Amino acid sequence: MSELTHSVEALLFVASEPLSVRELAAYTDSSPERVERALDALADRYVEGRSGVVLEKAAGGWGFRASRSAAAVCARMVNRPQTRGLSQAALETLAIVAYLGPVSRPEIARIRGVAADAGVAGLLERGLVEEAGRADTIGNPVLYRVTTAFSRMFGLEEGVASLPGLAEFDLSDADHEALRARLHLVADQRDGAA
Amino acid sequence: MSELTHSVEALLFVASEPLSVRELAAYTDSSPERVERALDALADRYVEGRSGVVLEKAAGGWGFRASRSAAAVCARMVNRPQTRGLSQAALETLAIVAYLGPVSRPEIARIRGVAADAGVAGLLERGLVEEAGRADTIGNPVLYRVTTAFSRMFGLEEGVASLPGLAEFDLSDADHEALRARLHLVADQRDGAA
Amino acid sequence: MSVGIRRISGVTVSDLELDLDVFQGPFDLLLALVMREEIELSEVPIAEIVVAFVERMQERGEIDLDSASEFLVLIAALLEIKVRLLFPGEEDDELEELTAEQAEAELIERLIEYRRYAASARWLGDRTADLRVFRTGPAPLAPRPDPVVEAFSEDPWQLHAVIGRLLTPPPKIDISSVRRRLVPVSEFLTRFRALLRERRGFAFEEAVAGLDPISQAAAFLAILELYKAGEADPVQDELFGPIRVARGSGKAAPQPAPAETEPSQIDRAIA
Repeated sequence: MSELTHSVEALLFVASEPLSVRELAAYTDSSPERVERALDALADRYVEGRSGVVLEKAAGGWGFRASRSAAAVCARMVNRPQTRGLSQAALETLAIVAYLGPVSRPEIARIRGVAADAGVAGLLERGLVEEAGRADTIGNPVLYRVTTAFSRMFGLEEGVASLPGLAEFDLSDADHEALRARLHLVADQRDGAA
Repeated sequence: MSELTHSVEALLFVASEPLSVRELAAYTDSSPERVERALDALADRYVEGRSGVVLEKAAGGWGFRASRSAAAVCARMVNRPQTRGLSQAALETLAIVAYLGPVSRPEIARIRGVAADAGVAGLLERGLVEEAGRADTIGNPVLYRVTTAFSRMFGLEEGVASLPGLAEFDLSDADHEALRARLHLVADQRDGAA
Repeated sequence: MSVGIRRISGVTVSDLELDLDVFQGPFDLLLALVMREEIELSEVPIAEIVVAFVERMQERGEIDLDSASEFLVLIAALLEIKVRLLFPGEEDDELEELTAEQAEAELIERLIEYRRYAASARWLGDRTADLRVFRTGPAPLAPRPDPVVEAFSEDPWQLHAVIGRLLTPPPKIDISSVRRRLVPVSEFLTRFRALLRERRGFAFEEAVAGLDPISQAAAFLAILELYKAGEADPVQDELFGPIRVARGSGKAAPQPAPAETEPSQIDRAIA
């Protein structure tokens, strides 16, 4: 197989989306015609019955998928029960969004004392938080709140109103500003101590 | 090729992280020995020079990656070539997290003599380190460890266990002695001159 | 395995020539003398050493990252040791007093530890030449998982525990030591103004007798503030002699660097 064929093969393996002939031609610095020929060669190799991975033309372009014979096994892996619970980072982010939301990523990062946050993306993917407009502060960061799926997961019948109260911290359940102020204050103190 | 080989091929393609022999055996309902044989067959097919995609042992499991000849083209597409342009400072921080992780920013700062905030944030963004809970020490700093992507990126077959022992980086006895003597010597010389 | 340990001698750090009040010579020699207690570390102005190092790097017009990193490790260790010398007997075990031998051993240990990781970083750096590209997300045409969330699978008190910890300030030990260092200059401004209203002048040493060194420093800054504003006129006849503070003429003193010493800024600096 030609080097171009190898490059197209690798691109399609590494990409998270199907790639069009035009995109493949751009990445490999070659003509659409040559890319088409490379795709033909690959389609010959990656075909049902001969390989567990099959080259297919889909909506947005070309991509590999699991063969029909292997589909059931792959579905088993993808749908495996999520045994891993929430990580410490995810739980903290979730608690802040639940008690303080709607809240922005920069504010979550500031309260947690972590420079960059990976937590929100994971929680969005799991459907536990969702976007809730934008803040009026500099840069207009996106705000997040918890979802009904979150309430189901934690068994909160009235949503965030059913969260355990914060009375022992002298905070009333409704007073978000007092909670916000306290979280920021403690975050600053931790920053100084660590 | 056997149906098991096709299933293993498809699983490794669909998964977003390397899969261990044990995991592959569980998903395919077969013995580790048979999975090993299937992997051997695949490794023979997906090998440098013969394919644009290479099957490689990484981070304690098996995964596909772009072949060396196709890597540069693929790096163009991947929006963050994670190891490109890592500064010496970033590499030092990475080394400390790899060997000592889970480790906190204050601990990294103690070893390097400078604040670790920016360095760690950059590595988080590149997906080379991730959070790993909080320490029980004052201020409860967040702990960090290296990711699976780190092990794949640096070609570590068994993850951090494949790193060379720290002792290999120690100064030789002679260098050690020279360092110790360096402080004394200069003072002695001055005493001699005085 | 050869990992390319850097040469020990001839690094820029050891060549750094210093010209301080307490010491003239190479940085290495200063370290050695400090370790042998021939020079009081408490009298070594670490900021000036840093400035000297930065100036030298600028002169060379290039930044040698290796020696800059090593310098940072040494200076950080030196600072920490100096802090321990200045604040002996803190309740914290880690801050116990150091003997000269211990300080030296620790400094060397720090350098060795740092070099170990610097060398492993170079090992990692060499491996980045081999570009490994793979997919980290889901495959494009793969079956997608059903976004099922198990109902009642998590305990809401977990959230309470986590937010509770984020609401709990760090332990008191630190607050006490911070408070000791929080010496507002403004307090001394008020006190000295009151003194100067009652009397024509006072002796600085008497006014600050019994105070800890940091409070004395804050008091001295307050005197400088009053002098700048023309409210006080401090006189010192000889070096290290007593300072007599007289009531000022009311005319502001000439200011070489304006607005650099707002009282609030000084408060922050002292804190």
